Amino acid sequence: MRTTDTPPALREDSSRPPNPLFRNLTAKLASLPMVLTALVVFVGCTGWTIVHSFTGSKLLPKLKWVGFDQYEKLWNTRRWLVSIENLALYGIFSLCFTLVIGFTLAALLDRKIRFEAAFRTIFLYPFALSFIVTGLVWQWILNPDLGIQSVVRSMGFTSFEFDPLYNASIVIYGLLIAGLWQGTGFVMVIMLAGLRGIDEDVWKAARVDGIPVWKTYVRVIIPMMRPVFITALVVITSGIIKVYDLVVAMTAGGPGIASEVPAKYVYDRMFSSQNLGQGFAASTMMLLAVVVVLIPWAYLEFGGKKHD
Amino acid sequence: MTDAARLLDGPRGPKPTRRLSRRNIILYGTLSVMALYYALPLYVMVVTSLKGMPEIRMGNIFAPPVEITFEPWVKAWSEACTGINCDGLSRGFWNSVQILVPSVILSIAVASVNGYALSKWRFPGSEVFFTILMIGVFIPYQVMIYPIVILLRELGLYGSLWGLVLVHTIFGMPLLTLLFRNYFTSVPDELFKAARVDGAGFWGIYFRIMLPMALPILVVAMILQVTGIWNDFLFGVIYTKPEIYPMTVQLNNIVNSVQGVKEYNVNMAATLLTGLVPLTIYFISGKLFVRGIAAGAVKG
Amino acid sequence: MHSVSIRSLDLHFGAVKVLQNLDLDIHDGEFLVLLGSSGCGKSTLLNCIAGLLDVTDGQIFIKDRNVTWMEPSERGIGMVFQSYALYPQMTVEGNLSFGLKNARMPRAEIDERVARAARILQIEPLLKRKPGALSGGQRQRVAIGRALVRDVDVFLFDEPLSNLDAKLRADLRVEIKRLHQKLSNTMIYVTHDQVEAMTLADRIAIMKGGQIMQLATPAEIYNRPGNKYVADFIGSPSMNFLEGDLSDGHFTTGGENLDITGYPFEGPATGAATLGVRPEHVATGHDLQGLPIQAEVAVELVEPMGSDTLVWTTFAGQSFRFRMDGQAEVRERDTIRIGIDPAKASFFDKASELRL
Amino acid sequence: MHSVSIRSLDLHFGAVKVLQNLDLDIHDGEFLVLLGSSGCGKSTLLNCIAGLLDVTDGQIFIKDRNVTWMEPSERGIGMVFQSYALYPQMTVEGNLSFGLKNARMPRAEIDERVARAARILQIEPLLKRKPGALSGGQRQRVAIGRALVRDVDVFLFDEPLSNLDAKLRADLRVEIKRLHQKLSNTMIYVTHDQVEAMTLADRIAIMKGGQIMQLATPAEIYNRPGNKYVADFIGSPSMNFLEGDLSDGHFTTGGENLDITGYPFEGPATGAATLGVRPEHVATGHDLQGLPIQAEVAVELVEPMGSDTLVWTTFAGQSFRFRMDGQAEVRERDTIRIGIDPAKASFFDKASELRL
Amino acid sequence: ADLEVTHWWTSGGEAAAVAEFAKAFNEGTEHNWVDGAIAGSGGTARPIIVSRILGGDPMGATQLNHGRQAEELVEAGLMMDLTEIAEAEGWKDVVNPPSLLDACTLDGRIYCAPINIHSWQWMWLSHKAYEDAGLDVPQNWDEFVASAPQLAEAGKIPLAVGGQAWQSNGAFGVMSIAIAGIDAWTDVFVNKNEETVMGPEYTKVFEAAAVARELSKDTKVQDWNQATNLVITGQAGAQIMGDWAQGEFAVAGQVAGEDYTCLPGLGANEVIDTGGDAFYFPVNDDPEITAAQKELASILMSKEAQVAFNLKKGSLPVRGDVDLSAANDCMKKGLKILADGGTVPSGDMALSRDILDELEDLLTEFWSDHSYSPEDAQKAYAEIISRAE
Ligand SMILES: Nc1ncnc2c1ncn2[C@@H]1O[C@H](COP(=O)(O)OP(=O)(O)OP(=O)(O)O)[C@@H](O)[C@H]1O
Ligand SMILES: Nc1ncnc2c1ncn2[C@@H]1O[C@H](COP(=O)(O)OP(=O)(O)OP(=O)(O)O)[C@@H](O)[C@H]1O
Ligand SMILES: [Mg+2]
Ligand SMILES: [Mg+2]
Repeated sequence: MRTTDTPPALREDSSRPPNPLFRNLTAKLASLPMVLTALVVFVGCTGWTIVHSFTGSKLLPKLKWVGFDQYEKLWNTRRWLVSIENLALYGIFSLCFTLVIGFTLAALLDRKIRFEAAFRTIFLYPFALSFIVTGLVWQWILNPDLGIQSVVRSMGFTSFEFDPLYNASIVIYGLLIAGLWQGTGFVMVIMLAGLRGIDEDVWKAARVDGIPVWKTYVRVIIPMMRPVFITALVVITSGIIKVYDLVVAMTAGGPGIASEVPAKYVYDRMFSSQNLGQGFAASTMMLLAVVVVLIPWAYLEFGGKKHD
Repeated sequence: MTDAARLLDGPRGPKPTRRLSRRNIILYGTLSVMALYYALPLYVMVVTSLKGMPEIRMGNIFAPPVEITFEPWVKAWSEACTGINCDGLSRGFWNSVQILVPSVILSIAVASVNGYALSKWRFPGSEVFFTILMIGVFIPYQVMIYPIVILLRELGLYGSLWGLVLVHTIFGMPLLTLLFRNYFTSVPDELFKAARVDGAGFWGIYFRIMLPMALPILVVAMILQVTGIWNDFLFGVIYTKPEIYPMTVQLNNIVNSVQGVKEYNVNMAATLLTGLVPLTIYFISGKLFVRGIAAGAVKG
Repeated sequence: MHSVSIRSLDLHFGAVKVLQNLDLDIHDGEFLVLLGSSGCGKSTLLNCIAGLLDVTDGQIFIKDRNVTWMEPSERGIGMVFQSYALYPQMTVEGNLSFGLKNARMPRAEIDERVARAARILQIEPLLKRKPGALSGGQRQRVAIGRALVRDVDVFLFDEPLSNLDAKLRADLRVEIKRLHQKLSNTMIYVTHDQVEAMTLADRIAIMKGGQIMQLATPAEIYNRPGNKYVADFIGSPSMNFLEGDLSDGHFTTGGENLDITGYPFEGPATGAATLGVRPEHVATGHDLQGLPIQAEVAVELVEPMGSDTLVWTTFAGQSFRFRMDGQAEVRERDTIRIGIDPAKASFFDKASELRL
Repeated sequence: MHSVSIRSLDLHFGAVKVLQNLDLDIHDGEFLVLLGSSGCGKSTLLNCIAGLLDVTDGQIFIKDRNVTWMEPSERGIGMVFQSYALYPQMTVEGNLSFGLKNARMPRAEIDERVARAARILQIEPLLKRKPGALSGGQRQRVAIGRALVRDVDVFLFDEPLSNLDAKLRADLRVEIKRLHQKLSNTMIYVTHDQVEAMTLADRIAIMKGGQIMQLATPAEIYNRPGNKYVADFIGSPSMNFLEGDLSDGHFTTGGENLDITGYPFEGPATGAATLGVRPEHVATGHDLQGLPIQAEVAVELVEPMGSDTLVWTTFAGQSFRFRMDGQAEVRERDTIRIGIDPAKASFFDKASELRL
Repeated sequence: ADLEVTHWWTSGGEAAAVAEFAKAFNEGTEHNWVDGAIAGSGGTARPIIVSRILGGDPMGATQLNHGRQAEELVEAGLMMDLTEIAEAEGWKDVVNPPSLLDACTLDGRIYCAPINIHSWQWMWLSHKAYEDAGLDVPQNWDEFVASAPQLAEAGKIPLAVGGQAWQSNGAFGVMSIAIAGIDAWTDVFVNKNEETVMGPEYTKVFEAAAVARELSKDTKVQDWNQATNLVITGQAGAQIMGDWAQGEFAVAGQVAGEDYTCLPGLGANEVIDTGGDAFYFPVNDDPEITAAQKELASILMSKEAQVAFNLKKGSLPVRGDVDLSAANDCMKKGLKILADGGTVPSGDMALSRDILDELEDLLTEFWSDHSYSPEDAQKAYAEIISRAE
């Protein structure tokens, strides 16, 4: 089909495509802080850490190679193993409970209730407080001589026992109580925002189908909120991996080493034991774990289809 | 319009609902129980901070104060000791403000430009850098302490306020960039194209078009950053020096240094005083926060 | 027996009165279209019938059962939404059977019903797919299927086509029409697209501001609109209106005095009034013969639309459009002779805007 | 001189080839409509012309200047978007002057140009308002104004009406047409609504899969579609197609042997072919006289559409529709006599689908 | 000049003691003491201190435990050489025991100023608690263990041990010297002989530790001084804690011998270890600061400051030539042991921090986990010692 008046050949023309490097140069320059941060800080520092994990650095980072010694020692250290176990436990519980509580609260708030703003504020405010504060106040509330246990006992239940911070077998739940208190509010807000984004018609369709509310949530709404859950997941996991301040503020790893976590192991080995190499090895292991978890996820999330 | 436009027998009007239906009991019951769990610590903090030490030692922590005293607050603010300095939190307050303001501004500025560039000016590799940032969210920052010390030293920023601002900007970048990127992605491309046809460049579009539209997400970013930076202890103490130690250093000192018995009332007052700024922001802007999160976090 | 009856229905959102004292009877097996501009309360009315909104006052009957207080799932209605509201993570089969499973219907019967609905809607090959992998038209069929399996008396459609592009819309319209002929359930169909309304409806209820302006067959509404709002709303391009005065068989407008013998007045035929003439009822060429109203007008703009051509002119000092055959050769600035048949025109009272 | 010339344009998104070796010349002052179904590359082409997408290969000339690598703002184009893309936080005046300010034009001249554009578009009273406080039509005018103030050679419209409801769409269509007559700039207008294309265009370019299928005037495209795709795409309801065989002045389809004398073949007139007949070109009643093709058909479905009625039947064993006057009284299951004028029909080669 | 001094002395007695230095410095020179206290333990403060030094923006002076901690910083040339002042002021002659100065010495140069002697080897007993229970105050470990059940019956915690890891670790260290004896201890810590750990002396230590663990199980506090406070208030019978606890008794206005009893070496082996704190002076290129640093170093070692500081802190002065007539009972006991030469080097100096922390992890786990048998702990302990360099 003829679509031109003159023969459709390329014309002689001097203008050549510009060098692609300089197209939208401003955008590239403006992204420089991000690029530098990504390369220098996140890649560079991580690389630095990994390199030094193969050294025998003590107080100061030094390139004194020791091969895999640090790793060997790491995996022979009881405290590291306990830390990992704790992190796994805390992580799983924290993840599940944060999601469940966060979602439940959001769902309840989304039921067109009265005083929504008040409830929401109450659930959210702990997020404004630091872990030092969270640790302090919960340490106190959970203190058997002052807090809940003593109050319940003073009401006559003298055999009541609730001292999670002093009982190695349940200390992780003590941490959990405080951690959830601090963090679920934010997840709730994310969930609430997600619920508000759901097409009203889906609810109506489910009502016409006669599906009970709880079932609608479980079978229809939650599966629809995948992106929201992913955002929440990123927020929660990044918090879990870094959980340090809370442990330090509440138990300092105790009783014994019952509430040690990897981040604290890293920190203590680096700064207290003055064995940087060991700390770096531990943090490299943490990073490795993150990457192992993240890469399949990132592949599923971004690799298969290009969105937006 | 009808054959017989009048009411017949049987139910009419709104469906009667009992205020105390089972649904409502469960709904408000659960909410109230949860609210109790969330509110309890704040209550304990407030109540304790208003009691005197003898009363704390005697009574239980949930009992309201018999005799209200503001002594602990005064002490926490201006008398509590750290080492040999006994001027309480007041020392760090202005430092915290001085750290907070530039850190919040710079970190949001950088992250918003990142998000804008990532959503509207994608260039080859931009997603790679973004992915690296996102992995950065998961790196425990203790690991970064020494390398960053060395980095700051090389930049000549170590020990200065600007070094700390830089650190906050770096560590705030991943999450904030994600938020801004998602938000700006939801701004219609057409608007961006229209501005380009109108001859606006990268910065023209950013300042004149994008930023004025980014209010909801700016609020979220601001809240997150204010909270994070205000509550930060580790960076504040490692990358600065005593003249500019933030308030949390004093808080840590008050809370963690025990002079004889633990002065719980002073601790609680100090805690509340420190949390006042972020708390106020949350209480004021809760609604904007939810709206902003909806705009920035959920999509993408 | 009426399929759906609505008595004195009121619905308020807080202070906003969305529906006011609305009465409506819908016959068994009828295809009723609720038509009206955005925000007039169509969806609200539909939701009240479905039980998705609690009415403020009044009664709703379905098959002569008072369902005012019943749950949506008990009312014997099925609903198809604008966005279809399919459950995105379930297969088509899951979407169809979800409601039935929930009602604890035996497995065998569920399968049978799903199979039957799939057969009627011709979506058998899609049963294992998820909604995301369906085209717009297929999705709609699944949404209809969800109502179909539940064997309901009344189908409610809330603008099921308005998200689609023109071509698909035309195709699906026909499908819905065929489906109605096959099933002969009662269908209540909300739209703000008049082509849809005209082609689908047995009767159309035109709504405005929470009230029904006219309830009649499409032909009646097209030819004898009950008031000026309806007249203006129906027809595209819309009716020409000429303001003027009526007196003994004549209509004076913009200096012209028009002979209107032949118009079947129902009430008094004097006073300030508006004459409405559809662009397609304006005659040209041969058809002019014998028409009492004729005039020469200058062509201002020609809009060729393929099968016909729309011509813009000024008549009696007022903007005036008419439709000609698509093959007609008219140019801008031509002069052309037009004629109006009073029998095909409408008069409205100036004040009440009701048909005279 | 050509206003816009495109030479061998390629555009790929990664592996997806959206535009392929596309050539196009647009005359000065022409109103060109790019028409095609969703995803065919219309917006992409427009964005390439505007400079909002970097082409993969090829050249673009505007007013004989090679603009292939120029910034959008330097190309002398103005663009109007589907959602108008007005800057929500600026007043109308701010919206209009934004581009001029960016070009560092003196204040006085900016004011003058804004005033002029506001006058042309009759939006003077709105200058201080923000876009949120404008109606759809007003917004469109502002969006056009934004291009107008910049005194551009070429206006680009990307589906400026598709977000609007039918009524407003019809009004704004006319406004754009009037504006074009007034300004006589080159306008390139993207749509997938054929009514828009037919009414607005001087020429229409029909696109499919990143290529131009036919470039011609609306009448030519309607009456003599270049291939089967175009024939099917244009016209609503769309053309009837009958599959069969051509041989010496006859067309055999579904057992019927049709006499097609009068069809102006351009090429060989034998072999497997498809006959296309528009529903509105099917004759009934008086008009049957003298038509070589005639048949009795049974009415299966009647779609009244106000001004006309669409009748569904089966002809030569294939589904067949035709249009009748809106007043015609037809019922389902009636039998009706229809006729086809070969001169108004189209034949397409079965394999290449090109017009014969 | 302003001289910033970093330390982690923030408890009541500690802060009062530091204030003495600050006073002496502010009054004795035209310089100004800028206090950089970081609460928490060395674990919190140390990264801050090291970062500051590494970052090229060091403080003027900083507390560090001497021993191996600062060795690398010194090697890296980041610490000021104090040899000149030390020689000028004859530190070598006055510091007693001389091992303290050795710890500051690298390749014959002196890099830190030792400021006090801290010994872990003390048990503090509450008179009030024993009176309440109607018992006599025990005079050694065995008596204490014997009295424990009655004490517990009277509602007292027999042995107060705070929750932090270093406290149980320290208590174990004290018990090992007291119970296993100095020779065995030296063989383990100095000679790193793991066989001795498995020997009979250490078996007794672990058994004793298991007992102590049982006696302390009701202590529900974290900080050491909260535990001390339990002793002060008579809620607990005893605490094994270093001499710094004495500062707390002093702040509470209690008098040794009347309100509390102190037993060096658990009353069995009366020795004290000679750990302690020292001040380091990071290299600084500002000559004014360098001058101030030197002045501070000499003030820290001055007789007046030593006396004032150590009286408040409850530790022993590093100079043998000061008059401590104002010292209380316990301090005098300590001084006497010191004068008699009953000292052992501190574990800090004998083992690397890394190994010490591993031991600490082991012991804190043992202490808190009542199902952890002494035999297993002993084996694990031996394993760690075998890896020590
Ligand atoms: N929850 C609500 N609260 C207050 N007003 C409401 C609510 N829902 C609807 N309305 C108002 O009721 C009126 C009717 O709404 P409805 O959705 O029934 O309109 P509609 O005719 O379906 O319009 P559309 O064609 O846009 O769907 C509107 O003016 C709307 O603003
Ligand atoms: N950024 C992109 N990356 C990959 N493919 C794209 C991108 N943008 C558009 N496409 C693809 O290019 C093709 C043409 O898109 P284009 O937007 O030009 O279509 P269109 O004709 O304007 O359709 P519509 O009528 O829906 O606006 C589509 O198939 C689309 O999927
Ligand atoms: Mg609606
Ligand atoms: Mg498009």
